[in-house]
Amino acid sequence: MCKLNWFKFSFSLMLFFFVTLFSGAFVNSANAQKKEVVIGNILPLSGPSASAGVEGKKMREFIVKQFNANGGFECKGELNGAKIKMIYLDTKSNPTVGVTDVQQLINGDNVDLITGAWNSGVTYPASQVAEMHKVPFVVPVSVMDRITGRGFKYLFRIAAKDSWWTRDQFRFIDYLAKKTNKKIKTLGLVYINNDFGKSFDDSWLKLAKQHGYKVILNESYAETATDLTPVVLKIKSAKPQILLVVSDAADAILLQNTMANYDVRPWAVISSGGGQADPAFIKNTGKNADYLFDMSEWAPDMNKPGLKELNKKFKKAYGIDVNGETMDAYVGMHTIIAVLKKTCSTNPDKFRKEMLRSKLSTGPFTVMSYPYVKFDKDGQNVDAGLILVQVRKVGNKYERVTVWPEEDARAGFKVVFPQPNHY
Amino acid sequence: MGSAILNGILMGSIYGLTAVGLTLIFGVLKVINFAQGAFLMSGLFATYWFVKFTGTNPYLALVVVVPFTYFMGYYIQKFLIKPVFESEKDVREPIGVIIVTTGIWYMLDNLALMLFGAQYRTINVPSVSKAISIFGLYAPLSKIIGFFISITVSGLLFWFLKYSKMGKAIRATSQDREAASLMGINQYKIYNVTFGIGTAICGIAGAVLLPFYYVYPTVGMHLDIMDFVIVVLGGLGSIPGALVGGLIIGLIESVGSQFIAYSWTIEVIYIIFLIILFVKPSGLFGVKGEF
Amino acid sequence: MKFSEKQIKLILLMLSAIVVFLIPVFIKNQGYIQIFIVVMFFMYIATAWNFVGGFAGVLPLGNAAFIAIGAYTSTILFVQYGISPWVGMLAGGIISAIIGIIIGLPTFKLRGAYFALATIAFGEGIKVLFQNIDKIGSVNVGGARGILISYSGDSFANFQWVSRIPYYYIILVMLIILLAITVFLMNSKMGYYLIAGGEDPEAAASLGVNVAKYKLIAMALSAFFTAIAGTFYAQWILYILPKSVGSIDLSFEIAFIAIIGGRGTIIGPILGALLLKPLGELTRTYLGGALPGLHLFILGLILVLVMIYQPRGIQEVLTKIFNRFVKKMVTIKRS
Amino acid sequence: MAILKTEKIIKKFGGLVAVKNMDFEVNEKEIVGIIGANGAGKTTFFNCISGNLEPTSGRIIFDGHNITKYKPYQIAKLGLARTFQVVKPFANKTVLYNVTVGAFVKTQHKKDAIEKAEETINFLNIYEKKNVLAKNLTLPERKRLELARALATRPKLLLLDEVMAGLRPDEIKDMLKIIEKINNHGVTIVIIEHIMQVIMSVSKRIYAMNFGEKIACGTPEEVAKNKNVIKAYLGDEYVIS
Repeated sequence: MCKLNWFKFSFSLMLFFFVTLFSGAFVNSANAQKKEVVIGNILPLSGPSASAGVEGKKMREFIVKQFNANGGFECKGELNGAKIKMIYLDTKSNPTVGVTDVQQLINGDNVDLITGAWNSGVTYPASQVAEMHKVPFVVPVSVMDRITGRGFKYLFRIAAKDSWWTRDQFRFIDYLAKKTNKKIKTLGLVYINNDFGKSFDDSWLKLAKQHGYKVILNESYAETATDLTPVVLKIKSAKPQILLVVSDAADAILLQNTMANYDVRPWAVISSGGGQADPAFIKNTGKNADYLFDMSEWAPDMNKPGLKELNKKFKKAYGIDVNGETMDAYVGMHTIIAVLKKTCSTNPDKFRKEMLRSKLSTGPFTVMSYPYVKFDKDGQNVDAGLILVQVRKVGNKYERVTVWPEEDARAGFKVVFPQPNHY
Repeated sequence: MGSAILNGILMGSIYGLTAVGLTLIFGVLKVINFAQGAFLMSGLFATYWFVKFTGTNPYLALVVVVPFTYFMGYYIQKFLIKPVFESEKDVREPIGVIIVTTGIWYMLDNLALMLFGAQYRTINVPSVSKAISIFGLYAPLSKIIGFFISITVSGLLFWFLKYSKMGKAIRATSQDREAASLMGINQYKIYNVTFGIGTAICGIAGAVLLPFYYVYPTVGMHLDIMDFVIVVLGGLGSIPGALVGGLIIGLIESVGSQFIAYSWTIEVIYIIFLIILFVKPSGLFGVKGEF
Repeated sequence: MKFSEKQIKLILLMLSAIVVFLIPVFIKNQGYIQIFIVVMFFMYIATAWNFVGGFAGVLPLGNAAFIAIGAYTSTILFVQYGISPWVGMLAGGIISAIIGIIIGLPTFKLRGAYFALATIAFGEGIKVLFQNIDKIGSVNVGGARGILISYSGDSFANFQWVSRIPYYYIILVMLIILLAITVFLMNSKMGYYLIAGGEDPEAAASLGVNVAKYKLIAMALSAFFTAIAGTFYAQWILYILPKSVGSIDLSFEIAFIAIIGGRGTIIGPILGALLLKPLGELTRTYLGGALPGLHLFILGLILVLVMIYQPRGIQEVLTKIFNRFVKKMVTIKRS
Repeated sequence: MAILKTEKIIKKFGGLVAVKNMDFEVNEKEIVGIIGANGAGKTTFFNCISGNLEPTSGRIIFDGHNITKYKPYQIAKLGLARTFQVVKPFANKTVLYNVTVGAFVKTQHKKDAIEKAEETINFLNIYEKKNVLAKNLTLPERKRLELARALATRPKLLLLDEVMAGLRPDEIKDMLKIIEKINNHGVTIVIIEHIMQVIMSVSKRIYAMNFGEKIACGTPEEVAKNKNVIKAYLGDEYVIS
């Protein structure tokens, strides 16, 4: 079998060549038209975060369809009359695939802009590739601190970074203590042991010191954990007053249900918008999630003009309500479109200049939880605000009810703290 | 602490049950079934849909789930595994079969993904999910039921192998294929049945797990690796070994994590696994041809 | 002019070598170049896997651990101490080879299935270790967050470029070197002994083959070359994460590519990567959103079918067709 | 002069004693047979000599080396080759490849090894099968391949474990010729058989074993007449006293 293998090798290289030519011809045919802005989207369309990616994709399609139907760009410059073409690639929540996708989008499909990638762990390396090629990369979701602040010129993040999330979580804890006159002393931290969980835990530990709380439990669990009872038992014996949690999808459900089954009820549980924000969470926990606080960038019950209208149209087209995921995609796409309208060019430097100059607050931007989108030099949206929702029974269903900041709270609802029957 | 020990025992027995099917198949076919997790996933989904459609208790689902997973295993062995098994009869290290079962695992997992989507599903059975107090220790009723089902099923299997005609034929085949076929036992029929029983046990484990667990297409993967650890620990081919192995793993996970971070317990389990493999690869209960 | 079979094969080899070396000159689209790199990367790691999984006749399912060790060694050395990844590559390879020997000593005593399980536990153990360790003293390992290598301009010493073409040539050269080493070894005493030990250890020992020693050498070589691929990966993606470089999925994929291609043959891993990677890329790109999981389903199906109908991999059929083709060329030239 | 000598070899498996106090001696260039019923401990004894099993106690001296605790490959390198009762070819490799593996003991170079292997194949009259995969050979061919592989190591002593089992009479005749031919080239041979007639015709001396013990030894004629041997082979009633 080992003889003459060089010859087999040569044969295979030939095959390799043909296969590539074939696939090359395949891909090429898809990208012939001109006079359009090509936007590459990298999203988790399969794998563990697939549901978030798929929902985001729907909103993007919704916006672009409408935009192109209305005639595309109307402006003075090279983009006048141009339409938007979207290319979606699946990252499978895998950084390697994400990087390969960006390579493919930039070098293969010649995209003008990239947006995505939902998972921080994918956005982090993928945005570097875009930066190397000077292709603007707009990040609607990924929260990991380290994504910005690397001196990148073409990276813009709309989402709040995780240090802001944790900052606001601690502000909220301070607020709870002040508001209810309860003395909060002890904290428990439970996080999923991955890039997302770890960065939250790091900043919680710092903030707890600053705010004068005592961390009496700091526990991580593996992404592959099959039984979270040991963690719950640890919470039960440590009895922290406030439990801060960061979870992915399945583990959020498991943790919440196990806590309820063992009657582990701290004064409050505050989660960080991971798995707890997934619509599947409330569906699968229901009553067990009662009184849980979750941090969020947006909630459907906020009193914003135009939101009902948007929801009606979107639901008609795709059969689902607007939610946090789709809202992030919404703001992301509208930011891109608004800035491109102003530059009327796909030149990345012009795009950056305009991004930094703009303060977007009118039209489609009135439905966000914060008043405007504006970027600092690092490409970070400076005032991306956050809200807290509490899971509450409304009618006979459990819903996420906005409770903080007070001015955004749903009419008739106030924070319940500490939760009833706490230990 | 007491509750942690109790939880370790309960979870351990259920882990043990998922491993019993694996160890049975190994004992008879001398094949490590990498698709075990996928069969467990099938059992979970079958239970889930049964409960969704009939609105009844998950334990009632056993009536449907057991035959379903049994025949699934039976025919997968008959049509997909047997051809490779036959061609590898004389090979000293039959690896092809392992690879086929891995292929089956990929197929089943992704078939479920295409059919049901990636979302997580749970069933809510309040009557059994609440933790109850036994002598001051807490455990949910669902896990206690799971414990008893695990012990009962393993006991029944043990009895079946020891005393029933089919069971005796299975044991004869596991001890000496050639001799058994000389005695007029159709060894491939035995393999099909054994495989079917092994997967049916996965189905039972699915019904036991679902009340306090969730299901999604790749849910079997983590339990798969856990099962490998358990069966090797207990001794491949040994049914009591699988149960004891399960208990040990359950206790390490549950009690160990009261002393070290939970994310480290899995590392401890891998290290113990490797030590067992290197020091006593036959495991705690591994005796040739014994169950 | 008349050509013998051997000459025709030689000419084909030269032609294809020229083609492969000229691809980046003709194909300007770096997206395709990226796909070529992916394919060659997998050809390379599957070939390295083949030392143990193919020739030594066992089934290692934890090779991603060596990729992780290689990637982490060079990346930590580069990011924290400024040592060139080229040096780190060598260091990672050596560390990996040593770990390979340490893990090989007890595992090679195990029989087929046990060996596979031990390697899975080893692979997962390494991954969990990297996930759980943040720091060793002052060395920042990154834990579950991973390590990003920041881009600081094109540089050979720093092993980083914006263009994909340097990566293309690097992995091509790596692949050719590894294949040359494989061919050389398989035609030497080492190769004969390794294969004999893999086919039947007892018979081999009776012929004077120190089976354990040759398996360990194979393990060390496999670990060394796999770790080198780890460094390449780190510099190519510029971000490493325990989940991406050490995952069990990667370990399985490496094994499947070699097995479907034909384990224990030199051409097997090459053909396997050539078939599976473009297939995977195409289904992911064109069907990924519509039917997630389809490409993995197809992979599973191919695996089952190959094991049933072509247990020695697709290389057997393809080699036959190729030989027939060459024979035909000979007769055409003669007539 | 004795090329192989064993002293009080005992091999126990748990409580079972498979080989009991075997004293055994082979002189250079001799052909020595070991006979005994199935389960008499012949193969276990062989395995002790070839290093596949470590004896529980006793000593084995081969060509001046104490090889009692040597590994099989070390013993093979010293010039003691063996065949297996159940043949163990490298099934997916050609005959030439199989034999070349054996030939590598004495050389580092592929060219030399292949040359030697071809010589050996030729010597055993299977040259025309050179490029056939071992798994496609018939049983007699496989037995010959097994022999060729062992012979390619250029051994001083060859242990043959039932090389004639399963062969037809004419094939046995051929095999016997080959064994004599090998012996004529100066290779000492120890041969296990349970068919007495076969072994009688080639062996100069014969050891008879029963239940792990040596029950007789001497020339074929002496052994054939030995009471213990007849008893072991035919049962008590055939012993004429």
